[in-house]
Amino acid sequence: MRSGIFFCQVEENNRLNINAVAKYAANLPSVEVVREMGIHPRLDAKDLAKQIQADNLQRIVIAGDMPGYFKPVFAKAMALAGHDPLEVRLASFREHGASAAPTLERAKAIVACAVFGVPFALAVMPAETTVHQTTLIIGGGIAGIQAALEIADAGKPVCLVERFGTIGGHMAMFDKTFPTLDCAACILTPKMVSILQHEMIRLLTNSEVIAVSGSPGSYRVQIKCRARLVDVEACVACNMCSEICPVEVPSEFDAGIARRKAIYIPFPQAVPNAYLVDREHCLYVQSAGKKCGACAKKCPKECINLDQKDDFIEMEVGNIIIATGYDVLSAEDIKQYGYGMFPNVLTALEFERLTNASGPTGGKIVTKSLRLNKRSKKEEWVFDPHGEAPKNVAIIHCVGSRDQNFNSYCSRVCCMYSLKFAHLVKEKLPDANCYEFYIDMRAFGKGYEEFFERIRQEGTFVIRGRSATVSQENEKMVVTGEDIIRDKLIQFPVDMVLLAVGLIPARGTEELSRMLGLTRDEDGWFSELDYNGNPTDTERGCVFVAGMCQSPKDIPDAVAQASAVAAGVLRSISSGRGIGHRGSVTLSDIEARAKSLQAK
Amino acid sequence: MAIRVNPKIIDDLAVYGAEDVQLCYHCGNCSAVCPHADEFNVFPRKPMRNLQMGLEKKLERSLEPWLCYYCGQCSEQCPRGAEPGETMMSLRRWLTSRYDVTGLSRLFYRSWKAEMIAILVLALLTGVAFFLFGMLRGDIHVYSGPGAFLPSSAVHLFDWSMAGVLAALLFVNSLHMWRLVFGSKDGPKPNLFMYLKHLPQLPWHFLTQNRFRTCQERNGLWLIHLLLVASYLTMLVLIMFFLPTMQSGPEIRWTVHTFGYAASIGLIGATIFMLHGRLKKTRTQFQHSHKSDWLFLIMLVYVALTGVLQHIAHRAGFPVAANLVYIMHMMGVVPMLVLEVPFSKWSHLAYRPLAMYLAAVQRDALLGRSSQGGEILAPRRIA
Amino acid sequence: MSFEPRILGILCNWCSYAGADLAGTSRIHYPPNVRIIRVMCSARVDPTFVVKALVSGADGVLICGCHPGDCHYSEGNYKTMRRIPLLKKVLKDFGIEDERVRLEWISASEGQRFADIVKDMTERIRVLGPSHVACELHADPRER
Amino acid sequence: MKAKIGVYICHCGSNIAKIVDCEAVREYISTLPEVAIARTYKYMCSNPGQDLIVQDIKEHGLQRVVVAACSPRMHERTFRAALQAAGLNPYMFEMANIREQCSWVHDDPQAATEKAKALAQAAVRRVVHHEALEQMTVDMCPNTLVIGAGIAGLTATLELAEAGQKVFLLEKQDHLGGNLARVDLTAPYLDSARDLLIERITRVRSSGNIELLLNSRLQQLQGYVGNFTATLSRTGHDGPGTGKIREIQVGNVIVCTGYREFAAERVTHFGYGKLPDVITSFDFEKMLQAGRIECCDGTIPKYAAIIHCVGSRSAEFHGYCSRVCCMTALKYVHEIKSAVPSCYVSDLYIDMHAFGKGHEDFYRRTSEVKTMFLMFGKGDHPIIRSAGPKDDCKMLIEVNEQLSGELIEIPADLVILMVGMEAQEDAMETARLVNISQDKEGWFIESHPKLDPVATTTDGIFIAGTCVAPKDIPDTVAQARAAAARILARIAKGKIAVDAVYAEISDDACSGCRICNELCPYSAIEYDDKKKRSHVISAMCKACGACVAACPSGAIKGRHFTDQQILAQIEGVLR
Repeated sequence: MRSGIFFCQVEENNRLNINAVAKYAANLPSVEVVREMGIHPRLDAKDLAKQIQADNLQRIVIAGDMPGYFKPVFAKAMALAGHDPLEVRLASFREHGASAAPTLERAKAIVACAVFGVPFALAVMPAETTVHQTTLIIGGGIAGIQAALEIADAGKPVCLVERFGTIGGHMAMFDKTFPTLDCAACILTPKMVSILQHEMIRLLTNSEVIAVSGSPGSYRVQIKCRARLVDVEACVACNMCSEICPVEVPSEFDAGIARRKAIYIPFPQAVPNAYLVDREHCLYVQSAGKKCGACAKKCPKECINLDQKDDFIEMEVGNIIIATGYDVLSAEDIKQYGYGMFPNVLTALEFERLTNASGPTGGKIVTKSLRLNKRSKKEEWVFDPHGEAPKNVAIIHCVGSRDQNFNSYCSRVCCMYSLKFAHLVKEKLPDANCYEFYIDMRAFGKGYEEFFERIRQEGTFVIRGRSATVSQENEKMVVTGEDIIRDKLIQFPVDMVLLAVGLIPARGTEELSRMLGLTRDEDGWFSELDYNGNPTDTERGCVFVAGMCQSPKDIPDAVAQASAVAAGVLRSISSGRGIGHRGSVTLSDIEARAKSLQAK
Repeated sequence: MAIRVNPKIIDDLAVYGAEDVQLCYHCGNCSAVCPHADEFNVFPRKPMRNLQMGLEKKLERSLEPWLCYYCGQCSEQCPRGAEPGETMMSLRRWLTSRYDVTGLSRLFYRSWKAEMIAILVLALLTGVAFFLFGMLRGDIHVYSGPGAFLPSSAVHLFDWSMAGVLAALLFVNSLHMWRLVFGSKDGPKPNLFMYLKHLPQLPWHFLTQNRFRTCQERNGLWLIHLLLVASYLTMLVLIMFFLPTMQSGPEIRWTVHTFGYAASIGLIGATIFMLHGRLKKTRTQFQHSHKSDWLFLIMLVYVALTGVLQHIAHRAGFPVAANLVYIMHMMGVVPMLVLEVPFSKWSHLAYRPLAMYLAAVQRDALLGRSSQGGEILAPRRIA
Repeated sequence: MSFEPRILGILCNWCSYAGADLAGTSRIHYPPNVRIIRVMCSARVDPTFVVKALVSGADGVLICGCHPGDCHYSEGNYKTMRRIPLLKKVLKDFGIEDERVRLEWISASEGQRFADIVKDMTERIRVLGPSHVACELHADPRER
Repeated sequence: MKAKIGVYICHCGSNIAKIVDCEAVREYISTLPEVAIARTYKYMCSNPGQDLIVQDIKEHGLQRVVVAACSPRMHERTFRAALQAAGLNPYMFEMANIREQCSWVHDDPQAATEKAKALAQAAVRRVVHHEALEQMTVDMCPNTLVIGAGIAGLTATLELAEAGQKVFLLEKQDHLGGNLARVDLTAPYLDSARDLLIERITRVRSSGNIELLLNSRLQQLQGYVGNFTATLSRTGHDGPGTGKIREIQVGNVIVCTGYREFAAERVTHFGYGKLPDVITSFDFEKMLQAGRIECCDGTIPKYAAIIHCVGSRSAEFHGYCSRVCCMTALKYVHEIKSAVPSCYVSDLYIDMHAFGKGHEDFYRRTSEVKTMFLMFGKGDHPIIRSAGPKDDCKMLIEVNEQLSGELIEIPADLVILMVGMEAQEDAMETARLVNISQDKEGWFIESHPKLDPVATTTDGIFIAGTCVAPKDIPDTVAQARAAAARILARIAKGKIAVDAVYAEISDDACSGCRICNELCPYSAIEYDDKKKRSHVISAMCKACGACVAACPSGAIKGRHFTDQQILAQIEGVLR
C-alpha cells in the first residue's frame, strides 16, 4: 500500500517545524512521497491526479492544522486517478492538540497514526493509574453542583470548592429561565440544600485551590479556606449582625444594583445558610482589631470571631473537575453604548437582579431615580421600588460579542435571555414598548424557536440590525440603529437600555490553567480533548471540564456536560483505572500501538 | 422582475481596493454611525450589500459612494473588519472607471503597469516635443522674453488647448454620470426647476468641500484638503492667465509671485502631509492605499517640486538649467493632467460636487416637490 | 373585637409551600389567619379535606399548587384544576359562598404573590363573615 | 395505648421567640393528653438540640416526636436522622413550621402565638397516626440495554462497558454508526467523522462486556427500574434466525434512536425529485465520499447554492430549528471551494446559527472565501426553476432577499437542500414500548430540561442524543455520557432505595374500577386480571397522591400522607 503525505496548512503556524515532521514521515513504512504544499496552497485536482498516478499512490495522508479543508480536492484527485477516494486520511494537528501546545513529538505521532490508518485517539492510550476515591470539583455553579450530586449519589466522596460565600453561581441570580420561564430557584435551591446535607460531599465555600501537584489519579491539592469569620454550623442567618454593621458596599450578588453590609449573606437561600464577613471592607479587620467589632457583640449565638485566620487544607484527590463558569465583559469598555455614562443603561445581570422577585425592588421594573445617599451625602442613581417605570425599553444583542474589537465568538445565551427580558418587560409593564436589536436571532434549542415566536406575538418590536450608539439628545436617551429589513435608519428615545454583554472566562482561569497545565483556546476558554469525540475530558489525565468554562452554553447543556463528566469520574473510580496525561505517551509507544492495531 | 445576482463583481472590485467587503454580516452599525447617512441615502451598508450581491446596475446608479468623505468612524466600529470606509473609497474608484466612456480609466485602475507605461510614454513625448520645439524656435540660453526656449505664448496656447480637451473629456464623463444616475426607466424623474434650484450647490461644494467639514472631529483633514485645493486653483489661475508675468524678468512682481510662492508651499506641504499620513497609516482613512492614490500624490509632489526648481533656476540666472527643468516640469504636468484628471483620482474634483448636486436634485424628485433648499442633510427621522 | 376569619391553607410541597417559605425568608408580612398544612402534590387534596375543614370551623380553604407545567409530577395540578371547581359547584348547593374555597398557582419564587393572596382572601372572608356551617354544627360560642 | 409523644419548640435564637411566646406554646401543648414531654430550646437544629431528642427517646421511651421550628424543607432530613440515631423509626416524626410561616411573617405576637399553638397541635394530632415505614430497597440488575448504535449509542455503551458493566447494544440496521456514518467531515474544524466512528466501533468490538445485536428490534419491555425483561427480535431480512425471539434481563434502558432527515420532496417549491440537480445534504455527502462533486450530467458546477431550513422553522412542516444545518452548510461551502475552486457558492439562510465553540470564526472563514450569503424571510418560499437556454446556468432560484430588500434571481447549477431533523418513523412505537412520551413534534420528552435532561418520567428509561431534540455531535456525546453516568451511579450503589412513601391498594376495598390506572403519570398502577384488582408497583410510585384522592372507594392508602393523618391534622390546626 504505497502512501503519499502532503503537508497543507490553513493558517501560519511558526511554532511547529513542519519539515522536521516531514523528514520523520519520510521514513515511515509504505511512504513513497512527502510534499510540503505550504500555507493555503492552490490545489488543482487534475495535476494532483497526475502526481498520484505518476507515483502510483494508493493512500494519501493530508497533514496540517485543519487538513479537512483540503480533503475534497485530494478525494477528487484520487477518484480521477482511479484510486479509492476513501483512502484519503487526515492527520489533524489542531484536533489532536498539536497546534495548541506544539510538541514535535505529538505532530509526528499524529502523522504516524494516519499513515497506519489508525484513529489517533485509539493509538494514544495513556498509561492507566490507580485512582483515589475522592473527587475535587472547582466551582459551585449549576455545573459543579450537578457533577457533585451525581458522583456523591453513587456513594463516592466529593470535595466541592467555591470561591464565593455561597454555591449557586450565576444561576442563583436569575429569576426565570428560558424557554419554559420556570423559576431558577425552584430548580437550584433543592440541589443546593442536598449538597449541604449530603454525607459524601465536603463543601468548602470562600475557598480557592492554590496548588496542585502529583500525578493523574492521585493529585495532592492545597486549598486556602479564606476565614469566613462566622461559624457556619452555629449561624442561623438571623440578620442581627448585618443590621448593626456600619459599612455599606455594592452587593456582588445583586450585580452592584443594591448594597450590602460588610457582614452579609449573599441571598436568603444561600448555602451554607450563614453570614460571612467581607474582609476588605470590614472596619475591624482593616484596622487590625482597633475599630468597630459591633457585630461580634450583637450576635446572640456568639458565632462571629473576627480574628479567625485563613486555614489551609491539604488533600489527596483522584479526579479534578473544573466548573469555574464565566464572567461578563466589562461594559464600560464598549464606549458607544454609554454604559457608566447614562444611569439607565443596564447590563443583563443587573436587569436579572432587577426583575428577580427577591431582588432590590422585589421584581418591579423601574428606572433608576436620583436619591441622596445618607452616608456619602452625594446624590446617587439607585433603584427605588417606587421609581418610575420605563415606557420604552431597548435590548441590544451582541454587545462585545461577534466583534473583532472585543470577543470574536458568539456568547450563545444572550439571544434567548434577551427574548426572556422582552417577555418580562411586556408581562410586568403591559403598556411599555420593547425593542430588540439583533443580528442573527439564535434560537436553536428545544422549544427556543416557539419561545421566539411567542415573544414576537406579544408585541415586542424585533429589529434586525445591531443598534450602533446610545446617545443623549435633549435630556432623553436615544438609540440609533439601522432597521435592515425595513431598510431605514431609526433613532428614537428610550428610557432604559439592556445590554446583552458578551461572556468571558471567569477571573482566575489564567492561574488555574497554569496550575493544572491545561491548554486554553485563543478566546481563553479551556480546551477539551477532542471537539466531537470527547468534549469534557482534557489533555491532562483525570482532569475534566464542565459547563461554561469550556465555552459559553446554556443551563441544559451545562447540566448535560456536568453529568457527562460524572460518567468519566465514576468509570475511572469503579474500574479503578484512571487515564494518565496524554502528553506522557511517547512517540514510540504510539507507533507500536498503531502498528499492532493496524494488524488487527 | 427579479434582478440577477452576479458573484463575479466582488472579485472585480477587489482590484479597486475592496478586499474585505465580503466579511460584512450586515449588523447595520456603519450606516447608523455614519454622520452623513440619512433617510434618503442609507449607506455604507446598502452599497456594500449591492456589491456583495453583484447588482451592477444598482451600483452604477448610486451616488452614495460620493456622499462619503471617509471620516472612518464606520470602519473603526465594524465588528467584522469589513472596512466600510475603504469599500466606499473603492466604489468611488470603480464609479470613476464606470463613468469614463473611453475605458482607459478602467485599464489604469486594473493594472497600474499600464498606467506607468502611459505616463512614461506621455512624459517622453512631451519632453521630446517641447525640446524639439524649443531647439527649433528658441534659444536654450534664453528663458523668458523674445526668443525664449519655450515662449510663454506657445506654452500658453498648449495649456489652454490641453485644458480644453481635458474639460471636454471630463464633461462627457460627467454627462455619462448624470445619464447613469437619472437615465434608468424606473428611477426618479426631476423636472427642470429642480435642476436650476440646486445649481448653486455645484460651485459651493467645489470651492468649500463643505460636506467634508461636517465629518465631526476629523476637521483637521478638511482644512489640509481645502489648503491643497486652494493652492492648486491659485497655481492653475497663475499659469493659465499670468504665465508671462510668472516667467518675466529678474524683478519679482510681488502681486503675482506672492500667490505663486504661497500656492507652491501649500501644494508641497499638503501633499507631503498626505504622503506621510499614508506611509505611517496615521488615520483610519490612510490604512489602505490603492496604487492610484500613491501615483496621484507622487506626481503632484514631482510637479510642484520641478515647478519650484524651475523658478529658482530662473531666478538664480541659469537659463539653460531653468529650461531643462521646465521641460522636466512639463514632462510631469502633461501626464498628470491628461491621466489623472479625466481617468483617475483627480476626476473627483468634478464628480464630488456633481454628486452633491445630483443628490439634492434626486432628493427633490423623490420628495415630488421642491425642497425648502438648504443642505441635503435632512434631519434623522424620529420614529 | 372584629371577626377574625380562620382559613386553612393546603400547599403543595414543591412549589407553593416553597413560595410560602420564601415569603418567610424575605420577611414579607401577611395576616396570620391562614394556617398551612403540607401535601406532596395539590392532586393529593381530597375534596373531603375541604369539607372536613369547613365542618371543623374553617371560614375559608386556600388550596395552592404549582403553575401548570411546573408540577414536580408533571400532571398533578391538571387534576386539581378540575377537582376544585367541581367541588365548589357542589358546595354552592350547601350555601358555601364561592369565595370561601380558592385555588391559586404559586411558584417557589413568588413569596410576595403568596402574601398578597393571603391578604386578599382574609379581607374577602372578613367581609363575608363567619361560615354558617361551623356555627350551626357546633353552636360555637364565638360572637358573630 | 396512648402513644408517648415528645414536642420540642425551638426559639431559633430570637427568630421565633421574638414574636411567638414559646413558653406559652409549650404549656398549652403539655396539656394535650397525647403529649408526654414538651420542651423548648434555643436552637433545636443544632447538635445539642438534636441530642435533647435522642436522650428523651432513650430515657422516656418516646414513640413519636414533633419539632415546632423552621420549615420541614430545611431540617426534616436532619431530625429524621436524629430519630434514626436514637433507634426510632424516622417516619415517627412531624414538623410544625412556626418560623417561615409564622414568626417571620406576622408582627402581632398574640395572634402569632395562637397560630403557633394551632400548628403545633396539628402536628401532634397528625403524628399520632404515623406508622413505622421501612425504606424498601430493590436490587438492581447491572446490565443495560442501549437501543440505537449511532454516535450516542456507541458512546453510552462504551462508558458503561469500560466501567465493567454488561451492555446489550441493539441496532435495527445491519451496520453501526447511524447517521454519522453517512457524513464525511464534521463542522467547524472539518475533522474526520470516519475516524471518530472507527475509534468507537473498534473499542466496541474489542470490549468483552458488550453484546452487539445487529438487525434486531425491541419487541416488548416489561418490569420496572432495576428489573426489566426485554424481548428482542431479529429483523434481518435474509440472515439466519430472522424473527428469532430472545429475552434479556436489564436494569436500565438508554434510548438513542437518533433522527430521520426531512423528506425534501414534501417542499414543492424546491422541486426536489423533479429537478435532477436539486439534491439533499446527505446526497451531497455521498458525492464527497466518492470524491465526485458534479451535476447529474457529469459537468462541474460553475454555480452552487445551499438553502437552509428545509422543513425546519416553517409553519407547514416543523416549527423548531434543527440546530446543526447552518454549520453543516458552511462546511459544504469549504468542501465545494476545495474541490471546485472556480465555483461560485451562494448560501440562502434565515438566521445564521453559529453559536457553538469555534462556530463564529468558522462563519467568518466562510465569508472570507467570498460566499454570497443571502437572507430570506422565515415565511418566505425561495422558488427553484430551470433556467432558460440563454442563461449560463442550469437553474435559477428566485427569492426576496432581506438584507438588500430586492427580489433576486440566483444562478445555480447544483442546489443543496439542508434538510432538517425529524423524529424517526418508528419513534411512536419505541415510545410506547418503553413507556415514555413524545412532544407534538415526535421527540421524546425528558423529565426536566434542566434538572434531568437525560431521565424520563418512567424511572430506569433514559434518553440521549438527537431522539430528544436536534443537537450536534459534542452535545450528543455529552448527553450519552450523562445517561451512562446516571446508570453507573445506580449500579455503584447496588440497590435502588425506593422511598418508603408510596401508595398502597388494599385488596378487599378495591372494586377494580381502574380509575387510578391511567390517572398515574408514572403508570405505576397495574391491573391484575385474575384478581380483578389494581395493584401499585411501589418502586415506580413517586407518592404524589393523585390516585389516593381520586379513588372512589378510598382503597388506596398514601403511606405517610394517609387520609386519617391529614384529617386529624386539619382538625388540630382549626381547634
